[in-house]
Amino acid sequence: MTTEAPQSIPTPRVEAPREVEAQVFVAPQWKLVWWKFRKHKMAMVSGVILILIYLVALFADFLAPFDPGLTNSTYLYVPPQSIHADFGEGKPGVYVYGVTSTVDPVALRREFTIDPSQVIPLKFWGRGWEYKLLGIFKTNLHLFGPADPAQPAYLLGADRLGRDLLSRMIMGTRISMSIGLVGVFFSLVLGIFLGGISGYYGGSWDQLIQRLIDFLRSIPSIPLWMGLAAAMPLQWPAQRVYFAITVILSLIGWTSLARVVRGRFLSLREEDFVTAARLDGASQPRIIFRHMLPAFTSHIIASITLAIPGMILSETSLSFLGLGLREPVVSWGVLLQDAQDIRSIATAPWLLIPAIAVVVSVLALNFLGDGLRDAADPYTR
Amino acid sequence: MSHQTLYRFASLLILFAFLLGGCGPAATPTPAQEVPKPTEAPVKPVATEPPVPASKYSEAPALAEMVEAGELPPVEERLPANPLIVEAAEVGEYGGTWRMGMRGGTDDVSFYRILGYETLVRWTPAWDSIVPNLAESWEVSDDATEYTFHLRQGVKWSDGESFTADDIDFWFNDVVSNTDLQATMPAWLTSGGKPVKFEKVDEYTIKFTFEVPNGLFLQNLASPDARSLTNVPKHYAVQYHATYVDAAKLEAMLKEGGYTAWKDMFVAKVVQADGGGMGPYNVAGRPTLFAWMVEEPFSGNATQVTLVRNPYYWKVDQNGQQYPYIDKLVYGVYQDIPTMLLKALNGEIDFQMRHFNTLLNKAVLYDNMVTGDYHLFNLKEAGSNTNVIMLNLNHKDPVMREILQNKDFRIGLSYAINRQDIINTVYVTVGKPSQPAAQEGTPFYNEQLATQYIEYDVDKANEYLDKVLPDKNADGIRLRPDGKPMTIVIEIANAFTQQVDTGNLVAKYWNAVGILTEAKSEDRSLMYENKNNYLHDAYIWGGEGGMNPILDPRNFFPNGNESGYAVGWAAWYQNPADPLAIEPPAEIKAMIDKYNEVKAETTFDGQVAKMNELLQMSADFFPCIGISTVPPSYGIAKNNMHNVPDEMINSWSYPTPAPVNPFTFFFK
Amino acid sequence: MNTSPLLEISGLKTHFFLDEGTVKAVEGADLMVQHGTTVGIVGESGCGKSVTAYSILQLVESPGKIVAGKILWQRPEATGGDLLDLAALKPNSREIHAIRGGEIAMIFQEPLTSLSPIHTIGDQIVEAIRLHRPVSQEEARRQAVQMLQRVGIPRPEERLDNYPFQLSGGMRQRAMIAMALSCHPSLLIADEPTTALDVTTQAQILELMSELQNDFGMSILLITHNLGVVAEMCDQVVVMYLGQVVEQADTVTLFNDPKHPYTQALMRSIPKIGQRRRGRLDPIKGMVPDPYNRPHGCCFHPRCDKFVPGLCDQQEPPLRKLKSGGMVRCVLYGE
Amino acid sequence: MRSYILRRILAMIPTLFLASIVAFVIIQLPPGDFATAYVAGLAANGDIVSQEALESLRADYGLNEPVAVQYFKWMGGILTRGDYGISFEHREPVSALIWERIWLTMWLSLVSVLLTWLIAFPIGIYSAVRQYSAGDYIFTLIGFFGVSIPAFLVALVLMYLQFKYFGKVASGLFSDEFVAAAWSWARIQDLLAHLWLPALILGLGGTAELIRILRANLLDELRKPYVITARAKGLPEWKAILKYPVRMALNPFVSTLGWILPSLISGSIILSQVMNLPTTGPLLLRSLQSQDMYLAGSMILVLSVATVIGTLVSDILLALLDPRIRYQ
Repeated sequence: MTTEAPQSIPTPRVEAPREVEAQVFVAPQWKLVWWKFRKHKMAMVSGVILILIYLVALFADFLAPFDPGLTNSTYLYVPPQSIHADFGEGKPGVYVYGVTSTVDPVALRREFTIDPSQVIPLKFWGRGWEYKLLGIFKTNLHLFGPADPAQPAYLLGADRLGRDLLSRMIMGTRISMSIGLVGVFFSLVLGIFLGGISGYYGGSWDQLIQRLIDFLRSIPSIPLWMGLAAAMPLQWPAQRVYFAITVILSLIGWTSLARVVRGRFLSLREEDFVTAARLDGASQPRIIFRHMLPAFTSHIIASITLAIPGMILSETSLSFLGLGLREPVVSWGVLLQDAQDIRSIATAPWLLIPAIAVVVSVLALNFLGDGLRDAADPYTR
Repeated sequence: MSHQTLYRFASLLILFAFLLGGCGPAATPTPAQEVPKPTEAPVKPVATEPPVPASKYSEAPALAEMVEAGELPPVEERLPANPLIVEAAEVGEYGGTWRMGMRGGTDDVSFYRILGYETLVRWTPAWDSIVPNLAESWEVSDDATEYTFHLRQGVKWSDGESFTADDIDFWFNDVVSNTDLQATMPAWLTSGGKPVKFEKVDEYTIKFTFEVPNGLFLQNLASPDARSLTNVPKHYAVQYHATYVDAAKLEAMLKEGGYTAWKDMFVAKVVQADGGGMGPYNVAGRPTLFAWMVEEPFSGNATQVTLVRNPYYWKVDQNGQQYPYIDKLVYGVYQDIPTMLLKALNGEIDFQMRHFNTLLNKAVLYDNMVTGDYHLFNLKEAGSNTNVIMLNLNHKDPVMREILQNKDFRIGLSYAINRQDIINTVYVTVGKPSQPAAQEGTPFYNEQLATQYIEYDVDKANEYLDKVLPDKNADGIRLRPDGKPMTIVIEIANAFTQQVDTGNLVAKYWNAVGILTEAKSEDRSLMYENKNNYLHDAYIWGGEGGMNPILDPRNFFPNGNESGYAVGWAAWYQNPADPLAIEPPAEIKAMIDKYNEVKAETTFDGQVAKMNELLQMSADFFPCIGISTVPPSYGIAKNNMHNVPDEMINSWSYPTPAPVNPFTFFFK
Repeated sequence: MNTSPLLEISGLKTHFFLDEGTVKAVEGADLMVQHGTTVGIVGESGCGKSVTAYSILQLVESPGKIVAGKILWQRPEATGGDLLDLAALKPNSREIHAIRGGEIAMIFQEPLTSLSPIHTIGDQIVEAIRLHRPVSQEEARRQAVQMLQRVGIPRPEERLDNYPFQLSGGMRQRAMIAMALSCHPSLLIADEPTTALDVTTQAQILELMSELQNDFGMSILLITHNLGVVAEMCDQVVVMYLGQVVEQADTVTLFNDPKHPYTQALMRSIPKIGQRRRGRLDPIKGMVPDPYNRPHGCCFHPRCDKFVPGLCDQQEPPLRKLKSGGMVRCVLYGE
Repeated sequence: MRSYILRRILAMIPTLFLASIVAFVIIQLPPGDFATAYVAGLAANGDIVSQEALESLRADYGLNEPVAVQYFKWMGGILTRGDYGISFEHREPVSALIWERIWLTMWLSLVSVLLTWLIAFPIGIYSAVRQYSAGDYIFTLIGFFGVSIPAFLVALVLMYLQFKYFGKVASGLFSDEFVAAAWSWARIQDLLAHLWLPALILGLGGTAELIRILRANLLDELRKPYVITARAKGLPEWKAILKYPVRMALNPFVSTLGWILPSLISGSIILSQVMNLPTTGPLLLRSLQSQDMYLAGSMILVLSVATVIGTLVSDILLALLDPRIRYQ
């Protein structure tokens, strides 16, 4: 009975849960990623939160009840006004009480007392300040606001110039949530390009780029920012400065992405399907873009997600140093600039609320990135 | 120093005679003739100094112990024959530590304003006349060219060495005249472009001689300009001076200290020729004439600096107690304001009026007065405006230059600003709308200068602007003659929150009248670089010269590079050969001539009259736009600290609080 | 010699509970290992043979779980000699820790990845010895050297301080075996021990295992998809398909007279020496079905060429004992 | 191993050379120079400085010379005499200013790294071993929290709360009595007592990344066959995990030391500014603002060197931990 040649039934390496793969073979990659991603509950929740945050950013001016730049000298540092509701017949529905204020000439501030006789009704689909919805339609329709747009309602309080914090926070979502995207986009281009060269060609290219990364990482980033930010020409409008700052951020940010890309390239280079493509005579760009890049797109997406929070936080740090975005641009970092003195913390703690927005979005992005990363490589378990 | 500072103090002197008789805001000016004129400054000491028998002098217990132990000569021997008697409002007790906060780097002012103001003469606390200090008496020639000073005899440096005319001789010949240490003679030591001549008459007599009359010299001596004069102990300074140390030894010293030039070492160990710098506070036990001497010195790494009483301090109170009352000063070195503010709130700062006392912080300091056991005192600010918007009349772009130089354009912009709204929003209703001008109640008050074009009137604004830029594009933006939209970038130093806020509001108002305006806050050195080379469109800086425009006329005509609206014209005035110089139009030249007339006047009345003519010309020219009068600021003092006045003037020329004699402060 | 079986598995069911559904990786495994014998488990990839092996040692990881069945283990005299149901033990219990490595040892397919790359061979063997025996570090080391020598590793003293990546594939597997046998287990489970090796080394390793089996008097449960290895090594063979044992027989019987249609198909699908070279092999038709949707009735029926409609696809046939002593799960061999 | 270290050290040289150039260029980037900044600073005090004084200041410090000349003077001083130049603002040699601060910065960074590890390690292991469990979510949430809040804000709020409710102001790294004292055991204890809070705030910023790395690595390692081998040997579960996969996952952990240092140093700049810590941060910020060229340049250079050395140390440590690197 030993006449059979030792011939095997073709089979991959055996591991306990491998059995699942039999059917999973046929599913497309995105589906596999999705299946795995689903398991990370926190990432799922975060994904929903982020979609909401980006929707807020998209419809910010529709959601903001007041013009974020509108100052009001009678409501300097007015505390958040609480919402009351009374839906009886002839009743105002949802409303806030008005406040009366006096100036304390010694303490140099306004003192506020709630005036229950003054009822300021709020309503949905109210009219307010004019804006262009999605940059196209000129309108003054807002999700909610005081029924009479001239009456103030500061649901999250006001800042030192009497501007509505809620509106500013909503409007700030736009810049804060996009600064990361733009910055990451540049990091991505640089990171994939240089990381790809480093990982694919290896050798002296790899050495050179690795040294470059080492070098960039060894420079403390804050002096670098300070130097670059101060060097920006005066005549640049706020938008261009904003753009330039994202570029500055990405100048450092690309290194970590390049490392990821390089690592993936290094491991993929040895994979059979790449060898097969090479033996097939496929051109190098084809190997890289057709065969290798798709194999770790999910990794890249995960890395991007994880890079955005860093950018958001960098923006707040730059603002702290007075180097980031500046008024009248509204971003969370700019708003937090107001909160970062003892005076605000002691007497106007509501100015810290934008920090919650930062925390929530950064947390959500982190979890989302984690989920994506867990799911990025669907073929390992 | 710009040489105009020569003149700034003469008038200040007068001014405060009537200003500060009653500090209340309603104080009406007293007639100018009551004011002592600078050239009439007392020849004899003003303070009555009844001779006190030696036995009546007393000293701090710790010093008495040292005398007992034979470590120190008795107080009578340490004090000069005729110590300066400074009457304390309340006779104090010895003891205690005075805690303060300072910032690192160039914050020598924190020392200077508390203890470093020990010059030949000093301002009275009310800033209404000049009184003896290290000079016991002086004579001034009738043409104001010769100043002779008699030094207080027997004054000793804190190490017991005598302070004599030799020290001042060394200061003049080896410090301010040494080109290694000071490239050119400081402006206040020159007149008509010629440096002063110095002569040591005898051990205790010195003489300064000017070629051209200089009526402001005494006032300069009483101001921070002269702070190095009495701060160079020759016996100590020679060991760091290239002239007195042999080359090899100097080389070794430089090498050991890591210095590249001997100037650096001298500045670090002794003093900077112009008086600034940390030199006097960098070396423990450095000989000094100040009330306190350095114990733990300042350095770039210091987290605190301590100073202890100078046993040889040469002032006593009315009971013969040697000053200072307070044993020790402790300065915490803070990197940033929040910690300093928290220390203040927590009652860990005894008296301070720098760094954290911003208008914004007032509310939180006010709220914590009880827990911190301190109170606030008032500082009356000497400025001419909260914000001076300087449009660059020397703009490099010819189109912009022509527009900005058009007075109608500036008038239009001025009408476009809602000043009351800015006051209500940024300054919590304190102050009233005003252009940059001398404060009401001074002899320099010019109603037209202060109040022209300050109403908020958009129609008028458009009317004036239409005269200059009638065309608008589809977005309502006015177009320049070359068809480009009219844009203005207002630069603001980002450290000044209120000016940043004002700038943003101004930008909003100007946008509303069709001028595309952006307020740009930036690091102040960046702003300065742009301003110095007139690369800006406009910038905002606080208004100076509100109490005496003769001393600081920057906002009224282009006198120096702080006149940011016309740096090129100012450069021409300073030196027509300057590469930055631009020849000004006749109007400006007339103002420059007028100012030279002011300087040529030897009497204060004459100076005021000429200056008022100049101010009228300035009002007609309308060089820069202001917002509002300056609200008072404040400082904090612990409730157990006595002799702290409830109100002081706050100025640099009168280096608050030094003239109110911090050595008389005490704890009880 | 003890006549009761060393290991008896009956009705073992191990399922994996995944979000996508429940995978019944083992759905009725019955087998028996007698003292001193070698039993082979063969089957295609995904047939549940590895999971069965892992189940014995309670090594099935979450979300996998043994849901039914018994794994009766005859403990050696030294540890009481009683009969223990391993399936009832908790995966983290002290008993199972004592049995793992001590009474039942296991070796794996990839000796490189199955050995920690950053610990020396010696470290890993000594650890195994000291886990189960109260000996000193020195003594354990001495025993480890002895073990390495026994499995034919030259200069064992030196090798002890080497890292796995410094050894060749064959040497690594020898080291692995040395580690597994260091505590003289009664049963060695070998999970595809030679798959990753080249043919010559394979033969050496198999020979070594036979030798050691004789020396230590242990039983071997050999999991493989290689029928050649089975033929060479095993006394008994268990054929698994889709989580079920479909046939068990002694090796000679199985190869000469396979009963179950699956076994028969398996035999046809492998080349034999002497066959005409150009002759095509006869692969089993169809694909292994989706493990989430096991076919109703006999799970092999969609691929079976002896499929009886209305019978095979209706009810699952039980495992029946044959006169030859073997067992088969097929309606063709009813009563 | 020796040749490996040697190679790495050689590779450092161009990196450091580049770093020195960039350090110098950074300070040259903003318009103006120290003289401008100095004069603007005086102007904010009310003082007026004439154009001539400005020029003489420039002449004093050679600010009118070409940048390249200034660079080579500075570099030449460092390489030949260990002379880092003079701080314009402090009028003190740079070397007198920075070393104590760098020492404290390194302390702060080290304690932060340790705290980061202390927090990230158990959380990372737990959340990998119990992937997708409630504990996984809760602990990673806590771990990520630190990275989500800007450190300076946390510091400010904590300082205020400490003042408000405990009547204490956290400031500096030493109590008053130890500020000027010589180094002693008591002073070190005092330092640690002041250090932990800033170190914790700082460290929290790095935990998230570390947790993520550890978790991801451990998830990979947990699936490796050698873990099953370890279990099959009879190792108890926790021992099997700690000895094998955790030990493996530790390698990338160690290699993080290299990149965590620069981020900690950058982070500590702002934090030190807020919490008034005498580290390099505030001095660096200040010198950048005042364009105190040699001081800023030297500090950037020294910090760069420190991070490059940090990377080297972590690589060597990695080689010691991982025989696969060591034997190659």
